[in-house]
Amino acid sequence: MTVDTRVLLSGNEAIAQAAVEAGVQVAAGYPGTPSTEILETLARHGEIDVRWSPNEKVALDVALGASLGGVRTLATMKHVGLNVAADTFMTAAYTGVGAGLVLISADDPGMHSSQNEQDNRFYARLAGVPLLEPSDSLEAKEFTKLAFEISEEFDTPVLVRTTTRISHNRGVVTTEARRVRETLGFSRDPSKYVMIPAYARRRRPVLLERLEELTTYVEESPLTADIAGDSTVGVVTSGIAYRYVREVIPGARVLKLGITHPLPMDRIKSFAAEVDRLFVVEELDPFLEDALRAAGIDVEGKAFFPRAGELSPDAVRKGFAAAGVLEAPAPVPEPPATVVRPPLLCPGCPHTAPFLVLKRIGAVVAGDIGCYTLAALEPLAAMDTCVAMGSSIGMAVGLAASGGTEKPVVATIGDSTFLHGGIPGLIEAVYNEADVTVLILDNGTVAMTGGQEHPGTGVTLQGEDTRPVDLVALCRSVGVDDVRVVDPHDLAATYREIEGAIAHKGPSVVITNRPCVVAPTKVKDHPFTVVAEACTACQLCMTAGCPSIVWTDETFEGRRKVAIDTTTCTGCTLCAQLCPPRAIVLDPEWEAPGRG
Amino acid sequence: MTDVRDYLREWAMPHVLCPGCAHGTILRAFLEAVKRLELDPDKLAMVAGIGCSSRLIGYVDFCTLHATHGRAPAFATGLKLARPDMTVAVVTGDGDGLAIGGNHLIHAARRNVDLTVLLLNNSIYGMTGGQAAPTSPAGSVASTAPAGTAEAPFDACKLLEGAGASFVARVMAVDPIMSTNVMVEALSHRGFSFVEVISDCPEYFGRYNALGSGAEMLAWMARKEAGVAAALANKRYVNHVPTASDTSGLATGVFHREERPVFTGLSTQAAR
Amino acid sequence: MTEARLIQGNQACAEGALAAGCRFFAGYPITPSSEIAEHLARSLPGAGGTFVQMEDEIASLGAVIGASVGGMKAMTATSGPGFSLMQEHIGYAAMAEVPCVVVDVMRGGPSTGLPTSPSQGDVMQARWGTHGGHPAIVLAPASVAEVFELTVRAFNLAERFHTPVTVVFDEVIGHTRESVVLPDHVDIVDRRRPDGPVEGFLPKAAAADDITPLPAFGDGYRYHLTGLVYDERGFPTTDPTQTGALLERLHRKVDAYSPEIEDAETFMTEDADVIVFAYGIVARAAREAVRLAREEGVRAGLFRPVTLWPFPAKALEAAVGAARTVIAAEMNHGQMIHEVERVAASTAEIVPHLRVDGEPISPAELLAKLRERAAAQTGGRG
Amino acid sequence: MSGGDRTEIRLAGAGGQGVVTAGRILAEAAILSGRTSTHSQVFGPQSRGGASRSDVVIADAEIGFPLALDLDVLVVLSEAAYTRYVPELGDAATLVVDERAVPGTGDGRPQTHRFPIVETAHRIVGSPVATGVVALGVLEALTGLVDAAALEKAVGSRVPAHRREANIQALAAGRDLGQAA
Amino acid sequence: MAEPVRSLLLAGVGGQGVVLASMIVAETLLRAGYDVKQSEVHGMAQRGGSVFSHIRFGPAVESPLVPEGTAEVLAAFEWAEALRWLQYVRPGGAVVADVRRVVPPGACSDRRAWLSSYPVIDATVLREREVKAHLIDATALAADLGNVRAANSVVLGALAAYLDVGRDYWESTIADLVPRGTAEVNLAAFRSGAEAPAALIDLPAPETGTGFVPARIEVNESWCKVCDICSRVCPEYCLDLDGDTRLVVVAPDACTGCRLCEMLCPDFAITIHHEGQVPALATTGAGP
Repeated sequence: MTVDTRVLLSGNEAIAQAAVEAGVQVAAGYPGTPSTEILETLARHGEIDVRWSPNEKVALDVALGASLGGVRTLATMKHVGLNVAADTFMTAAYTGVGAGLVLISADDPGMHSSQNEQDNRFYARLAGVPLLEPSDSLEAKEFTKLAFEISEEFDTPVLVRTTTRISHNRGVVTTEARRVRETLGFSRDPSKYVMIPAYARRRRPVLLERLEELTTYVEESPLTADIAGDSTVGVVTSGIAYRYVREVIPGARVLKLGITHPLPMDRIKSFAAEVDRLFVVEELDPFLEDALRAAGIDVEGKAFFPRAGELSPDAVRKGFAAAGVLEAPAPVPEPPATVVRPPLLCPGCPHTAPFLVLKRIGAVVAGDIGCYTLAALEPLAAMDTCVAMGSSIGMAVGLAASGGTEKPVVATIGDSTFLHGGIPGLIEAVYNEADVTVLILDNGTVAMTGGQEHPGTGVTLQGEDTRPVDLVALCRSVGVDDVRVVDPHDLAATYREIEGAIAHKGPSVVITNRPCVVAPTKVKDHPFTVVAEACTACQLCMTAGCPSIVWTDETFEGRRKVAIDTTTCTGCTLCAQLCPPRAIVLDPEWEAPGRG
Repeated sequence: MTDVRDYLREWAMPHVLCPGCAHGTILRAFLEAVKRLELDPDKLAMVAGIGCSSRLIGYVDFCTLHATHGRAPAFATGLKLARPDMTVAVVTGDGDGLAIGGNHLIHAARRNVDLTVLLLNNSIYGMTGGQAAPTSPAGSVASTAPAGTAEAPFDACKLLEGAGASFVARVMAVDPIMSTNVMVEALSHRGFSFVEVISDCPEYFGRYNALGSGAEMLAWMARKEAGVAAALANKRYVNHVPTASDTSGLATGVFHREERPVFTGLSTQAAR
Repeated sequence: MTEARLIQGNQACAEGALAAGCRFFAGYPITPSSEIAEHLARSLPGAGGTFVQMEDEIASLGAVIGASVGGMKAMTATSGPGFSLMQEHIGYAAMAEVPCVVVDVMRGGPSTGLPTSPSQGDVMQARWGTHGGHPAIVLAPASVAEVFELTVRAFNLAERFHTPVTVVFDEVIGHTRESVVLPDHVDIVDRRRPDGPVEGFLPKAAAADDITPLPAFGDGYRYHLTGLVYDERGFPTTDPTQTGALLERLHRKVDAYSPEIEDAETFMTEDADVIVFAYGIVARAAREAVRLAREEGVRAGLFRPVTLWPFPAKALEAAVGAARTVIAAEMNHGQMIHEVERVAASTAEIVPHLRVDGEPISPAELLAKLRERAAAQTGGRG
Repeated sequence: MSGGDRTEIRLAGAGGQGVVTAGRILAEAAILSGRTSTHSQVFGPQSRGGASRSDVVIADAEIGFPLALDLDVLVVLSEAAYTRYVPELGDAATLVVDERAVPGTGDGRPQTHRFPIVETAHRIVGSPVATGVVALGVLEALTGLVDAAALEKAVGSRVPAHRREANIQALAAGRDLGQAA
Repeated sequence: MAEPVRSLLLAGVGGQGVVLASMIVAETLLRAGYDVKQSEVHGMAQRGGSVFSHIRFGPAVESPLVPEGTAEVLAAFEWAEALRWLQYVRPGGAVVADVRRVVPPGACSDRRAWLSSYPVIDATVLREREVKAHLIDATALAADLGNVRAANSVVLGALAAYLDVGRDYWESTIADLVPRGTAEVNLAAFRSGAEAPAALIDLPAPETGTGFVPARIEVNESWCKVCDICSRVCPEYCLDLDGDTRLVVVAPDACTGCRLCEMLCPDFAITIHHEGQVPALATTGAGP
């Protein structure tokens, strides 16, 4: 094994590598942490048709279509994305595939970047499709490649479930060459692919038979591994939990499940018989534990290991200690007091001003999924709800319909989120004549996930120019009469337009249109600085919550003056617009890069 | 004197100006300057012409001379020459000071009479109901310019500097602290000091030009500050979504200051 | 008494102002009044006064008002077009009760007219030039010596009644040099200042004689002065009662004192059949004509109003007496003649003798007129 | 209308000849002589290079009407002035004309005197500015309206100090011209 | 037992480049022949939040996560982050920290006491923990080299001093992974960090407790014209309109006495009463 083929890859990169090696020809998805880098990595390959779709359902539709067309296909999304795609997913289990179709669900235990920590293993059981759970980057690659084989062998979509710790871990992976099989072509078969009730009824038994076959397969699969050890303690586990178990209790005997649906229940039963105490260690819900119990296996699990949040070696150690298997770990001293550091809107973020305005107006704000959700936190604290992609508008309509508030009701939604799931909500607002205002915060990218293109940006995932969706025309076309466009760095104009739109009876739309300061281009304009002598420490600038503005040790009338970190200030002007004594000015010492 | 309200003729309050009109804010900034300089109210005269701005002097407990339209600089010149021991401040508006009274203003500046002139620029005639003023931006709507004025506006500060004012500054009502600081300097300056104060008129200019309430117009004012406006003009918008953003800016601060013989009415010949 | 000097009318005006205590002049050059400014520009600084040449006549009277508010006796001088520009401020001074003197050296008009030729076209403007209406005090000297005398009086009246006072004379009086002997001493009147406490001072509180005290700015009394209708605090009001009371008082303030203010000269009117009504330079010609007519046996007389406003109606009525004809001679298209008609038309025939060609009315033409009217009367009797 | 003790004199010429100043000097000299006088002049554009005129009325007592009405003496120092004023001059009046400025006039008026006034002024001060003063010398010699000492004193007080000497010379030269007549 | 798995922790603030730094460390270790697992979290945490990266290396690594009390070295690119992850360092381990302060806005939110919740830079906190405290002013060193963004490489240089991995591996990795055109400055920064003496930097504690004077808002309703200016500008959202008819002090206790409302009120209708002696208004200049 040469150094050249041993590379350090994240789980996501490893899945992309698997797709390359497996000869995938079409891949589709929607950005969502922690899944995003799979398609981004794959897109760099160049020969593969990789695309962002407007949402996960469309992505899976594309993938299924491509699969039926005869090429291996990958669909990627985060866990909640599968909720969107679930409609297609459930029925794809009936139709089966053409060439191999693998769906990656990147789950987010611990909710590092998500609104829930749903355990998507249940989707496999619900749909009746096989579920693979890699435990590190190497397995992510190997399992994904195998998933294509399983998909084709059993004529089923395959769900590969990763978690944040798999997706964003780097580990050593050995790479191999890409092998592309000739396309199978599309074989017309309405009874298989047209799921009218008559045909679907026929496919349901097929699905059940397939599961039976899969169960047999799983019993024999190398992905089910019995790791030798001291049989006083036996552990059934999968995914990242397996690594923690090996780390914490290396001497134990372990049944490592690479495929967790369907389960190799015979293997599990015999394993259980051979150990003194049987534990299931799994992240989130007792998916395995319940299945084992249902099969009549006496097993210990969630009694000792947390059901909420991410597992960790420490958590696993504590669980085994609580079970009396390990000694309690020595207490680690508490860390010294430090400052809390919640995520923030970036310096110069174009979302700041609209939320400053909404807070001043005192609107009831139905938020959505994206960076702007951070506006729910202090100091902006200007968001009242945030549930799911595209939910803001419908929820705003509902809030308005309830009569439960006399305040103006505003929905805030990002450009990509709007195109993902917001348009039907807007149509609802028009159709049912809701007096709501929709702020489309157009920053020209999918910012939260790192700056991806989307149907509104005019660029594809592979960097080609394409026709962008015209948001103004779109809103007008569905029947919104009052559509405004405003520069969100122009605080006064933003206030005026939002107030004007709120005053409009019926649905109105305000589109704010500054690009994200981080992606795709890092914005760094002439920074502002504080003339300390002029600062009266009123703190009005601090209300914007800009990370570049901090207190200094200088005071005025007992209040702290402020300073601007010119290295991080992007020069957005917002604080300068707020500052009453004009103490915030363009930094006279700054030199534009490249101007010497 | 702990509170600037002590300078007010409290029995005359509240003043007649409309809600959100920043003229009162400017008056307050001026009174802060008076307070900081500890000027003797008995020796402080305020002279004003006609218009909303000029009404302000009725509410301050100094010697206040409410003159005719545009002529306050002339009245003030006479008063100052007659009472060199007094501090004489003129409050005028953009119409009062730059249209009907433009001639008096520039000549007072040229003479370098020791006056402080506050020109409250709200871009319109407020008192008479929203007619176009010499400061109305080209294209702005007024009752006498229903389709937008076709005229170019004055830059009062450039005009006054050209006329020979020995102290020229511009501040904005939205910046009361800077306004006070500049007014302190203007009042301390020996000679003709001119301070243009950008104010608002929500009732007419704001309403006709869809600029919102007084509060919104103050925000708009802050955004017009030159550094901010220039920075905003420099930036790009999201591809494919057009925005017509007003990128014109307005510089603030002290633009010009010089020491120059102050006109006292005594001819140089006689002085010799 | 000093020695006789050859002095121009305009210079006499300036010297009269200085003698009256005027220490502030603001003006704008205009023929034929400019020598007043020129003279004061030379002499005021030495007298501790202030001269300023303003940007226009509006500003000039504005500055004069400002200076007067500051406590100085102040004046301006101008001519027809400039006088028109000053009307707004004359009204302001009347409303705000600011003492000041305006000298109008009349020239031919209308408009820019005849700058270097005499006229008497502004006498009605001096009364009615401002909008809205207020009483006016207007003096009309007829000689260089009288320019001095009436300028002094103008200041005294202004300071006595806290009101603007206008002195009108024509180009001939303004520019002609005459040998005059100016008095060493003149009586001076100063404005009434308050003597009560500063606290609670009501600048426009009712005064028994209708003349409210007028403190100078900077003297410790802080108050508001405005051209708007005001209440007793000097603060703007629209209350009808207070509005009416104020305007009534402003009128009463002059009307009630008109016997004290009015002045007229009569010459040989006691037994006159024909009386010439004239003022200013025309009165000089008329006096000559009357003298010559008397030499010819014509019973002629002269009535000369010295105060054009308030108009000395009673004196005119008395002077006309039994006269059957009054020749109203004016260098305009007939202005004061309306006053003459108002007073005397019921007892005498009012005959205009008007000239608007820029030439002064001469003694000869008035003599001819007297002869003609006398003959007509005789004929009528016969 | 020159009755009694009243004498009316008009000096008329071109701008720059010192006509107005000469009139004032004459009027002031009359006062210095114990008489009364008035002086009037034409102002405005006429005083700048065109025709210029200065009227003096001299009397023993108060002067009723201050303007000249019926001239007793007319001094003409330019052709334009001649054309303008001579036609309305009464036969009894004395006319003094400059012989160079008014060439070839021989209308046979009585009381007409011709002198080289302009030329004399040129000779003495090198410019026409003293023409009026020369004319005053002529008048004094010719009419005796004011006495010589008063005239000399008036000249001295009216002209600038540095030109006093030249003007006194001009006055004397005029007087010589007049006496020679 | 075989050679144990070793642990490192890198910590910093979103946007500081923690991920790139940890990729450099992991890649270096890979090139040096180790099995490596490195773990970090993307997404929201990067938006100015706390970012950390676990690196584990050895002959064969199972868990990518570092158990508490086991890290050999904690490399922190920011002071407060060094404290946050201190419990992961094993006794006798090392803390390499840039003394740079990235103060989050939330640390400046106590506007009643005007106390910043940002921890004082004080090396004794580390000494008490039985760890080797290695504080460096990496930002200053990088600035001296001409690019403050190379500060991370300075920290990596200091980190490298605690690991027995050849300098060549480090430098080739840095050259390969840093943004194009910055290899030279980053290598210089790395060397500067490696060679800088492991001195403790004690910085003076910032002034705290600035003498806040409570303030009270008084509204003169008979003068107030309900124009909304004050409520639009109040940094503490103390004021609000009751409909369009009345100004209400909705959060009287939040008032810091900044007087913006009083100064901007065109109607002289607001008075701020400082319940105590307030320093006189500074007579500052008119700005630039």
